[in-house]
Amino acid sequence: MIKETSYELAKEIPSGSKIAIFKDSSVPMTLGLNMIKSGITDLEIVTVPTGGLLVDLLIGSGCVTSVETSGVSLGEAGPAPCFTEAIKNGSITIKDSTCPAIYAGLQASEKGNPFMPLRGLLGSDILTHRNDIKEIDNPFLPKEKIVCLPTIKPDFAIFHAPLADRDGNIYVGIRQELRLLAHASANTLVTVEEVTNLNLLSDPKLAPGTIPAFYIGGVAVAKGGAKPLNLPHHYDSDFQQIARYAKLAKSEEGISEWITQNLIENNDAN
Amino acid sequence: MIKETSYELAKEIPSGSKIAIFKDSSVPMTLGLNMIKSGITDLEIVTVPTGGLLVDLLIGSGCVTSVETSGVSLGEAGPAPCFTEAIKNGSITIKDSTCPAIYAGLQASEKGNPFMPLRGLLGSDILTHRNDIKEIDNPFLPKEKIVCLPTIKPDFAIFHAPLADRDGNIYVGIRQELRLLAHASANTLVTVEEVTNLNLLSDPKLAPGTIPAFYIGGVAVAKGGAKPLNLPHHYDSDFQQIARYAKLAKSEEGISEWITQNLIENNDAN
Amino acid sequence: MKFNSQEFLIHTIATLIQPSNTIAVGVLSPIPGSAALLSQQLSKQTKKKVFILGSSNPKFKTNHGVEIFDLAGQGRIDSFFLSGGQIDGIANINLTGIGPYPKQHTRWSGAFGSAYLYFLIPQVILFREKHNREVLVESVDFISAPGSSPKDTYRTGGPTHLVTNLCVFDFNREEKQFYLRSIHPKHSLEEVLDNTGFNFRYSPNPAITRGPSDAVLEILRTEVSEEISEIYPEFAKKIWS
Amino acid sequence: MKFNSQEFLIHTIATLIQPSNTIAVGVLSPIPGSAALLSQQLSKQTKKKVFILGSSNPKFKTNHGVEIFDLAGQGRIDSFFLSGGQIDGIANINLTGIGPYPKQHTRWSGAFGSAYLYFLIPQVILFREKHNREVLVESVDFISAPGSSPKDTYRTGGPTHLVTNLCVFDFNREEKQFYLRSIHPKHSLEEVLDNTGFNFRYSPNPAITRGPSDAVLEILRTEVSEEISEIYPEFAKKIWS
Repeated sequence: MIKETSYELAKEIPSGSKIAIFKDSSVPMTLGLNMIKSGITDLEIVTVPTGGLLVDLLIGSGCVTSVETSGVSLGEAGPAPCFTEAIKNGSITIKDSTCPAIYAGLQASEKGNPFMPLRGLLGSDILTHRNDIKEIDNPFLPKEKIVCLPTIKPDFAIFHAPLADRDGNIYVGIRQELRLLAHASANTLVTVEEVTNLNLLSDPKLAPGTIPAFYIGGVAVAKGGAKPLNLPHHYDSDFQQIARYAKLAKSEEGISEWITQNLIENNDAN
Repeated sequence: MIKETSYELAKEIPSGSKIAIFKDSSVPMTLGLNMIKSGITDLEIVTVPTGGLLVDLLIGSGCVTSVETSGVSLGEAGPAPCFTEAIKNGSITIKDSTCPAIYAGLQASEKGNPFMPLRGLLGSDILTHRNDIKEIDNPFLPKEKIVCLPTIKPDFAIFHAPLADRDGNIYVGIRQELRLLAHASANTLVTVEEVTNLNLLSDPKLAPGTIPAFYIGGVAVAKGGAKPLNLPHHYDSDFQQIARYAKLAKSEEGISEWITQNLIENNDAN
Repeated sequence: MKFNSQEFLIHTIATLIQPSNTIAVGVLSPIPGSAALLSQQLSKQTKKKVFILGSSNPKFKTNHGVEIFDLAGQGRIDSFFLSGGQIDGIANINLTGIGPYPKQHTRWSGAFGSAYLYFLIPQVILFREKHNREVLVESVDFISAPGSSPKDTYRTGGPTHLVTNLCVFDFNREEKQFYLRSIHPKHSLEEVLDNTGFNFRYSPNPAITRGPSDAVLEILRTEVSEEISEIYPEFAKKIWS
Repeated sequence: MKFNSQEFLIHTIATLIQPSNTIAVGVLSPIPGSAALLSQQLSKQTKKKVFILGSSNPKFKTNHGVEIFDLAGQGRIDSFFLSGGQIDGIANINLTGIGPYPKQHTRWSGAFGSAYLYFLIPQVILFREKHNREVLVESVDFISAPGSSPKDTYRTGGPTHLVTNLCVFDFNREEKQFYLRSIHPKHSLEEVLDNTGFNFRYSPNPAITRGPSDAVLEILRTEVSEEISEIYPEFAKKIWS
């Protein structure tokens, strides 16, 4: 269950996998950098529900064939350069969505349901371009059209969390979205700041914020594993480093430079 | 927000309300006894997903017109006498269901969805007798019939929890189902063992198990408010008392005797 | 070593679920619960997972009441147990009651999760200690959950066995029929035939259900009984004290 | 007292949402966020609730990323804010991009929650500081979220106002048309007409948007600026230091 390094964990993910990445505060940057190092390709990314630095980096490194997303940006550091460029030149397939539709697709998977109905979306051009979303008559109000979203079942959910125990239980605290990711995905790989000897489920105060090991396929320690993004109560985002990425990511050499530097820094921390 | 007594809280609920009651460990017995004392009638009960002592007691006290449930029993103490009798003599309307269907109806309400699809149920006589459940063609696999459950939106969720704070935030720990009840219901009334001066949402260890006051319409302290049922980490079920109920509940006088005794005991504890 | 009838049934069920990796147990099911825990103890190296509804031990508990149903929907549960006030020859079960619905003259508690889990868990073992013609009927009065479904119904699960105080049946899903697998020691084919209200297939010389070995009994009476007494204290007291 | 343009816009928006009890604010929206907090401070006795996406302060945060959408679906949110790379005369918004889809020559981040929240929150205020003909167009190139819907669409929400650096529009949902409500001080009707790519209704002598009183500025610069500097530190620094 507990791997020696993030690189070992990264190698568990085959090329071509469908990967769910949560939007913030739990972004597995070290794991992502090691996925790039492992030479992974053809990833289908689902952003939950939006994406940022890691998604852009994976696109810029040529690891991605499609992105299902409600939006990708670098937040205060501006547009996501590789995402934007990849759409312009058609090198990735974009499946535009809206936040609750991505959650609904994952919730359908969590329930083992073939679809989930959702209000909204009707009359939007998102719907026009998504042939995989169906419109049906609301069976309880036949004149109302309602959208049905297909199940989203990722092969892997990947995220970074503060703490795991030896059994592979993962403490996520108030980030209950990560529980949804683990339930909805076939497998879940997690990096953590540290591993504790106590059992997280046995402590009544920690249990409500803990995802049981049953859902977890592998864990590795990655100190600072979300850097340069933030991990609440541990470290803040490094705006300078993200802004630097935004600049460098405009060229292939720039991305390589940024990856090399951050891969060394993040792996060296462990 | 914080009421003086459980009786005051009970009076917030009008006759004819649709009430959601969770199956165990958080059953608001003191509140329920005070609802009976207040003379409430015509309740529509939704058991989440099954029911026990409190549901049987409300039926036996003539407060209930209908029950939507996956099952009502007194657990190890045997069948629920008033529930069984009320079905036999037709004094309540029974809406038989199955556990995940009740959860699905509440989850539809939580999302503001008009319905929720669910596998299973087809070919069951439950479906035969529930005209409010629809069968549709799975829009993603047209030859498959799939059941759509109507939204269940209770007027009130009621439960007992270990702790509230002055703002009305409620600590429920691992009982995350209670969060669903609060989200799905128009209003939520809660009794608690005690009220703390610290803010439950401000403590990162308690926040993951806390329901924000935003969803809560009223709180009252009721020490031992789940007795004779259990509240984990506080007190165990009193099997003798439940077995005594099972015996007494066979007559109207018996129920009155049991209610009077428990109402006094539970209210006196506060 | 000698063993009592509960220990015998626990071992019988544990044998049937031995290949499963994830086993869920419903409320108030001490014998299936003990069987699941025994099966876990007997294959420690493969790390079986057991969920027991109603347990407050975090080892066996889910985080949310809906989680066990979601897990079944996700295909993550291999084995489960159901019972019935009535069980019929095509494995329909009745947990609801007898007589014209809804004012049934005999009313049980209700379907619980059966109308969902019976469809989605690959191995559902029907278990009812009381083997007689009132329980094992030709045709149930109310189908709380059907034993089989038409081809166009999404169904990844269903009945595989029926275990009673007299015998073990296999259920053949293609033929929609029970086959007598084995008769418990000290009982006879005649007794089974006399007490079963539905038709089933059998050989004239049926196998005898094997009892637990001394090694298994040892594990049952130490590790398993300790775990069980936390979850079902009354049951554990009755059997092992 | 003097005030800067951000303070003016914060006050303008706060005035529009004053009747609301529950206000949600999207990510990276410091001016609407400040307006929501100001509105909360101005009606302390009514206990307004403000949700700010992306805030880590439990006071403003939801428990789960999906919760804000569920809250909207439940009808528990009164007011919300949206923007657009393009906004057109029938209040359609484009957050996606310009040019033939999918290989758009101008690509923005994406629709975020707009294609849902625009349908379900009763008061959605469109806010875009940059008022010109590139932003306020006759017809958007891509409808990320439509400003109105046919009668048979379930829609409990939609646009009520559009606030820019020049003026405030009301949106009339029946007529599907913007009405000029007021022009900000130092700006003219001519300027608004010149810079707006869609037709709208107006009176020849439009009202002038009222600025914040000294009392309001005081609250804005003390209580609100303190709360805002926790959530949007860069913004607070820029405006109030």
